[in-house]
Amino acid sequence: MLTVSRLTKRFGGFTALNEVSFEVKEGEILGLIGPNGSGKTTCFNCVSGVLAPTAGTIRFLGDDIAGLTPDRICHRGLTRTFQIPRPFRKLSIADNVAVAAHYGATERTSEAEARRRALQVLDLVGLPTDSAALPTQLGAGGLKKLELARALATGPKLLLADESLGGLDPGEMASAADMLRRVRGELGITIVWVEHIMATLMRVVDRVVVLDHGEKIAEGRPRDVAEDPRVIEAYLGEKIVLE
Amino acid sequence: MSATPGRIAFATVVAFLGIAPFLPMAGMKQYMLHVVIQIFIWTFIGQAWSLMGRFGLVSLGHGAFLGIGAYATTLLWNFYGLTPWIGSLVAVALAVVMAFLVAYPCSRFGIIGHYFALTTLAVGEVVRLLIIAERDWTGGSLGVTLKAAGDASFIALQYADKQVWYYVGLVLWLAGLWVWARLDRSMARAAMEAIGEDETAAASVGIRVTRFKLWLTVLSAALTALGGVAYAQYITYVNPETLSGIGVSLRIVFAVVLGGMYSLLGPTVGTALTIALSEWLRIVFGVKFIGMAETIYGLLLVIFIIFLPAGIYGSLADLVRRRRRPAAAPATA
Amino acid sequence: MIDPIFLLEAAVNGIMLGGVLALLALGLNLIFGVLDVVWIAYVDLVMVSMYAVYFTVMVYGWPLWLGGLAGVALGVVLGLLVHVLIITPILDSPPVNQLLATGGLLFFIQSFATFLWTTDHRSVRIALPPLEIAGIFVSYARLISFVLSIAVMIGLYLFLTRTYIGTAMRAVSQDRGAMALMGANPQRVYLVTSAVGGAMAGVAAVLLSIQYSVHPYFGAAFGPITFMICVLGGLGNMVGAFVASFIMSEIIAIGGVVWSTEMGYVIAFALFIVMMFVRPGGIFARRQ
Amino acid sequence: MLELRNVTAGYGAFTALWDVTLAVERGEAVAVVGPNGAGKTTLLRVISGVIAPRGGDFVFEDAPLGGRPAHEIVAHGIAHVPEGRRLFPALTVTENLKMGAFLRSARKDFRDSLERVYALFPVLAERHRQRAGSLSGGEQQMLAVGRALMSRPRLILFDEPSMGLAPVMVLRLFDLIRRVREEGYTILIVEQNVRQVLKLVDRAYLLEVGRVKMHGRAAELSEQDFVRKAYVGL
Amino acid sequence: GRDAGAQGQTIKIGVLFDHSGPFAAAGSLNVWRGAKMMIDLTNEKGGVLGKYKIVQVDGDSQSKTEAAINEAERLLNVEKVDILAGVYSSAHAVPLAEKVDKQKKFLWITTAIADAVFKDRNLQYAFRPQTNSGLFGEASVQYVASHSSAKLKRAVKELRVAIIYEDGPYGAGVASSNESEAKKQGMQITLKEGYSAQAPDLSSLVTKLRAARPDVLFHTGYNPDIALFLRQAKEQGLRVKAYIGHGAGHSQLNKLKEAFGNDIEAFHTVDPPAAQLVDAKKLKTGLGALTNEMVKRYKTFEPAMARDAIAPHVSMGFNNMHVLLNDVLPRAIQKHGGFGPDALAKAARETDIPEGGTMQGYGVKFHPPGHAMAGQNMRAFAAVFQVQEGTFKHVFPEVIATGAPILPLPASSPWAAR
Ligand SMILES: Nc1ncnc2c1ncn2[C@@H]1O[C@H](COP(=O)(O)OP(=O)(O)OP(=O)(O)O)[C@@H](O)[C@H]1O
Ligand SMILES: Nc1ncnc2c1ncn2[C@@H]1O[C@H](COP(=O)(O)OP(=O)(O)OP(=O)(O)O)[C@@H](O)[C@H]1O
Ligand SMILES: [Mg+2]
Ligand SMILES: [Mg+2]
Repeated sequence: MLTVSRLTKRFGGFTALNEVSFEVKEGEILGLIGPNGSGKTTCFNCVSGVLAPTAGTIRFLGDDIAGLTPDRICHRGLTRTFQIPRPFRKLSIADNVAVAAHYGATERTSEAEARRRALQVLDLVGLPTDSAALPTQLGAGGLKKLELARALATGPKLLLADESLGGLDPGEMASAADMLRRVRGELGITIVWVEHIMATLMRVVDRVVVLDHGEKIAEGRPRDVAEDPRVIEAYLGEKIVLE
Repeated sequence: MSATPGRIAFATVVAFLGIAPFLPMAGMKQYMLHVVIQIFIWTFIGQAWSLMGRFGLVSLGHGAFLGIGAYATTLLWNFYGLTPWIGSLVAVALAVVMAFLVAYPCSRFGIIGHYFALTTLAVGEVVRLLIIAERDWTGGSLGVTLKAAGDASFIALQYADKQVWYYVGLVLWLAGLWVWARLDRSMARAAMEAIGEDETAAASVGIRVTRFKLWLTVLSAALTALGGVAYAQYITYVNPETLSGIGVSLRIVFAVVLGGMYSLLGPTVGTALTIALSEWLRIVFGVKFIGMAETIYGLLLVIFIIFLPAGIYGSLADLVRRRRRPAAAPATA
Repeated sequence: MIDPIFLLEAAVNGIMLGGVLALLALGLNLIFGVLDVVWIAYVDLVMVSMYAVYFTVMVYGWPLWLGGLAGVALGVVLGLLVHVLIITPILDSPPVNQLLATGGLLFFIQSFATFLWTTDHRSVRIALPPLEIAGIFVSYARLISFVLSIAVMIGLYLFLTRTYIGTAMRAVSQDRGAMALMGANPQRVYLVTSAVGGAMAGVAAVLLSIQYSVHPYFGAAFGPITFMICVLGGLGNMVGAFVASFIMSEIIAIGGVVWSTEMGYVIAFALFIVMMFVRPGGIFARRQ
Repeated sequence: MLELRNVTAGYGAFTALWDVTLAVERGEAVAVVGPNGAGKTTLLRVISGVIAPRGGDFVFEDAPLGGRPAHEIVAHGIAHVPEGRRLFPALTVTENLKMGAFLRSARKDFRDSLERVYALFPVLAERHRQRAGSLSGGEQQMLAVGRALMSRPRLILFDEPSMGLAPVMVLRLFDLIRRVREEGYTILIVEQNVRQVLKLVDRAYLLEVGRVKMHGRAAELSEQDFVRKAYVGL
Repeated sequence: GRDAGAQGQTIKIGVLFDHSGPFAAAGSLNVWRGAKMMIDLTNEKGGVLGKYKIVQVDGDSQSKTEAAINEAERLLNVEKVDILAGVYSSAHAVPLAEKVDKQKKFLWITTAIADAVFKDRNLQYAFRPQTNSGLFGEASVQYVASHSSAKLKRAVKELRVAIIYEDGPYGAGVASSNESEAKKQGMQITLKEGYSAQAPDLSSLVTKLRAARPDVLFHTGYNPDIALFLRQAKEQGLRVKAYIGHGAGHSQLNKLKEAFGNDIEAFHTVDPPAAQLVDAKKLKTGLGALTNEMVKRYKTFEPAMARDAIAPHVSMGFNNMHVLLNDVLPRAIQKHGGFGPDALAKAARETDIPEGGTMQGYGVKFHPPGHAMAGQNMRAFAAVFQVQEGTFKHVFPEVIATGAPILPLPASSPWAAR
């Protein structure tokens, strides 16, 4: 569904991504992990159109989308969340989601329909559906959920989730992981997921891609990757046990 | 569900509409009429400006559109005898082209905030300087007078009778209110708010940032140009100083912000107040204390903006709202 | 068509004019950069300080250097006053409000100056001889302000990058709350900024006094161009503003000789617009 | 060293903390845990002076600090690593660290502190001229911790410092906090990574909907069935 | 105010000038003072025809066109003045004349000189006893031409002249008549250029002028720009044989002196004659005494000013108001039955004051309706003044000359060509 090949991104003299290639298959949850600064967010930025890649191609559903603007890419069915939440602070929580539902959908929905969808999504991620509350009243966890809700409201085929669980308490985390699974299962949305919380991530994803210093160092099933010595050294720090 | 600010505003407008058509007949003084007409026209222009301003697209160059509107119709009439009814279409078209030229690169390259304000300020200055430099056509800083077409002419849209202009102004004002309200109630408002806050995030949820900003700028510019046409036809004289450049641009912004750009009646209240205030102060002080009238005017502007940050109307509306629903005031962390 | 020596002279004059503009732009840009507020009335504060120089020197007969000091001192006081009375209450308001509050101040200063001192033009009369080098005439007064503005700019640069309070001035503009967590009182940092900005206005006033007569509408002549220089150089970017001053002044000077004074400005402003599109963050901004 | 008695605080009409009583002894490490929205961040904000408490007493080293502004509280020796890092994005890494040492008392040791921070986080030394805003999320977190250390505080407040860090970095971070602790700093830490943090600290408080639900020695607390299920379980 | 008994006995005159803004100091205030002095004087004598008291209602145009228009509206429609008089700036006069005429109200322009105010507009109710800008530009060029070969040692056809002006209607108007007259005389125009009165820098203009090497420089400007220009010209070594200014800023002698001291010796300005400089013997009897009255009264405003240094603007206000109050108004009342706009306009059209009939020396007769300049005084002329020993002297035309011209600029002048 998404094919990234030889993706390179430079900032001035610094190479944040160096010829990274990977593929996302329809219906899977792909984990994208790597140490801090390894280029995960940069990769999301390039794929979602926030940054123009320096080189390489990005094919989504058969078309090359490298260099398109984020809104175009969104309309094709690819959305992302932001690692550091970027809510629209002046809009109510419900409007944050409704506006995404209205303008982000591949096919333009009516405003009333968009609002209805927004409520469904809010319900799905577990945010209050009280329409007047502002995002400023949300804590760190709430903001993460709002990010996710906004992305889901656009009705994507592929979701790039950047640290959606960071900052959630263990209880919330469990339910959020569960929710991601449901998103894939019930809504049929393919997911690329960046997360540092291995215990959760490794149990949910089908495959993992590991970046380090802008290069892909490993790819495969979670169990195999978790045992890869390069990954342990660069990223995990210790051997983790996946039950 | 009784007295929300929206309802109060609506009721006020309706009440005013009830009496508005009869006001001039009650023997309103010519001078009063003159002031009220100006309030109508400048409010319309202010409303046009606030369409952009309230979403963080603070333009300090609306004088450019105003000038284009006013000069285009005037020159077309003077040189080619083209009726302002068609001339104003040309004027609007020109303003739209100009708006496009400014807005496209601005939104494409993400020029926002102070940069947008000051870029548009430069645009306004360039238009003013060009009007002056092209003095063979435009009369330079001397300005041009509309070629007279008798006391009342529909073709030339010239009426010596101020009552006619009163109704024209009233219609314009209502049209401005309508456009404002239309936009305010649509989802487009939410989209624009989103863009105003965070363009990247807005684009990432599928909002067409460039297109939205273009569309809004073009709409605002077109209406402003129309306002310029109306003003020129009423005053029958255009000059670069009153219709272009920084001075007039700031004056528009002032009026709107003073009234409150986030509310329906804000621009009206602000424009009426600034015009009435400056007229009143000038009359009170006359030539007794030179400079005092403007001093007080400036001082009042500063004080209003400091103590009523949401504008006069906006702050009042907030007050009503807060009384009704003592909600959590957003804390600054 | 025009003798190259005159073009050269125009270029030299452009550099000198740039010195004047740089001086104005630096102070404004400092405040821009730190407080994130556009002091629309900045050049009008300069005007008030120029009156101080005029009155002390011409009316009370102080020596120029003492009058100059008085001008700078008044600049500092005005900067502080503007900050405490106008900016502090609206620090959290939307930018347009801040823009307009100082815009109202502009009306106020202009008219109050008219009220106090009438619209007469007043000049500090000092006789500086013309300076001729190889057929090129250079104005002494401008040479002085050019040299001084470079000195002030270097001083400012060192202040902003080397000292704690200078760095804090840049930091506080980005996150006021976080700066408080560093143990800095943001209010105090703002006050220092406004005082330094005011002092810059004072220095500019002194140097302008020996070149121009002062009147209540003095600000209108220098205001717009000063803003544009700040933006062209990148808001808050000191070096950028400095270079932008010279770019603008060269265009005005050379454009003025080759075409006309007016066209010089049109070209400068047009270039400004084009540059905004090419380099929205100012000439020295890193494209992201 | 730090003592809060019946502190109440909130935002506008909303009350986020009710009657919180809490104490931290010199040299101790104390954790505050609890679900999202429990008021943990609010608690730290009250201590560092970002928001003023509505009621109750707040004493640090015998000085009553309740309601003092943030910059004064820092001068008393409390540093705060805030939630969401709050770096100065346009300043370089070094300049951010310099601002950490803004206090007059910290300036004279600037060089020394800088070296220590760079030793702890070599990445920061590598990127010392890069603008903080363009650092990766994890790098930013390191910088935020480093910056707080620069003021040479006696009490450090950490608000979810491990958020967004790679596992290897989380290990190092807890390691680092342990070392910081051993150097004699007193630590109050808010964390979601309950399992790790309970290994690190002496005592812990469990906060729920603005109230202290439970507190005790870390080891005892992690034994509690209830805590175990909700927060350590994963 | 009016008291009930004297209802019909008062005439309300709206006096519209710039009391604030840049025009105030450039002459507007001085004209207002002149006008006010004349109104006061008339009232002290019992009013027009000894019984109609004048009520003066002031308006402040603030040097802004829209303020001028609003003030005019207010004076005409709220204050209900019978006559609107004044208007300093041509930029204001152009739209005002049209608007007031449309409302069929009487407008008496004392100062603004641009041709454009009347040209091809066939106004019925607007009149201007004052010279028009065309005459300004012509007077100065003719003056230079008449002394070219004798004093400047150049044949007229070889004389190199440059024309610079502020680009407003005033400067542009004078400059274009400078140009056409210079062409007519066959002079070589090496440069003609406008600039904005608010330009912060004129050094490139100076450089261009130096490249153009003119013998004579014609300049029209307000005040700050003149000071700036002269200062930069001095520092950048611009040297000419003669420097001729045209009214406005160039006529404010004390302001120029404040900035340049005695360096301005032998400078010129062009303006309607200043009454106090005109030889009273050449005028109708009695006018000399009136001039003395003006000078005496002006002392209350500027006690220290020398008689000859008083700006011609004072005379414009004083004299033109005199014509209105002592010629037009009495005739309107006596012959046309009142002081309504129509009576006033009729009376104005009948005005026929011969040369030497006003304190400023010129006569008054207005171009009739249908004429390209209908409403303009066809007998007005402009005088060339020169600064001699610190005060103004008339040097042109010969009839009113009170001093011999000093040409070329004396070597002591920093702008003098060697
Ligand atoms: N705009 C930019 N300019 C310069 N360097 C940048 C920019 N954006 C990112 N970088 C650098 O690129 C590298 C990769 O950053 P990125 O944000 O993609 O990391 P990441 O893998 O998401 O890390 P984390 O897990 O910490 O979020 C980092 O070293 C960062 O400093
Ligand atoms: N600025 C604010 N304005 C209004 N309410 C706020 C604000 N900040 C926090 N709150 C509210 O206060 C309560 C406590 O928030 P706080 O941030 O202290 O929780 P937390 O325990 O730190 O949560 P998290 O684990 O998500 O960081 C929450 O219900 C939140 O909605
Ligand atoms: Mg990242
Ligand atoms: Mg928190």
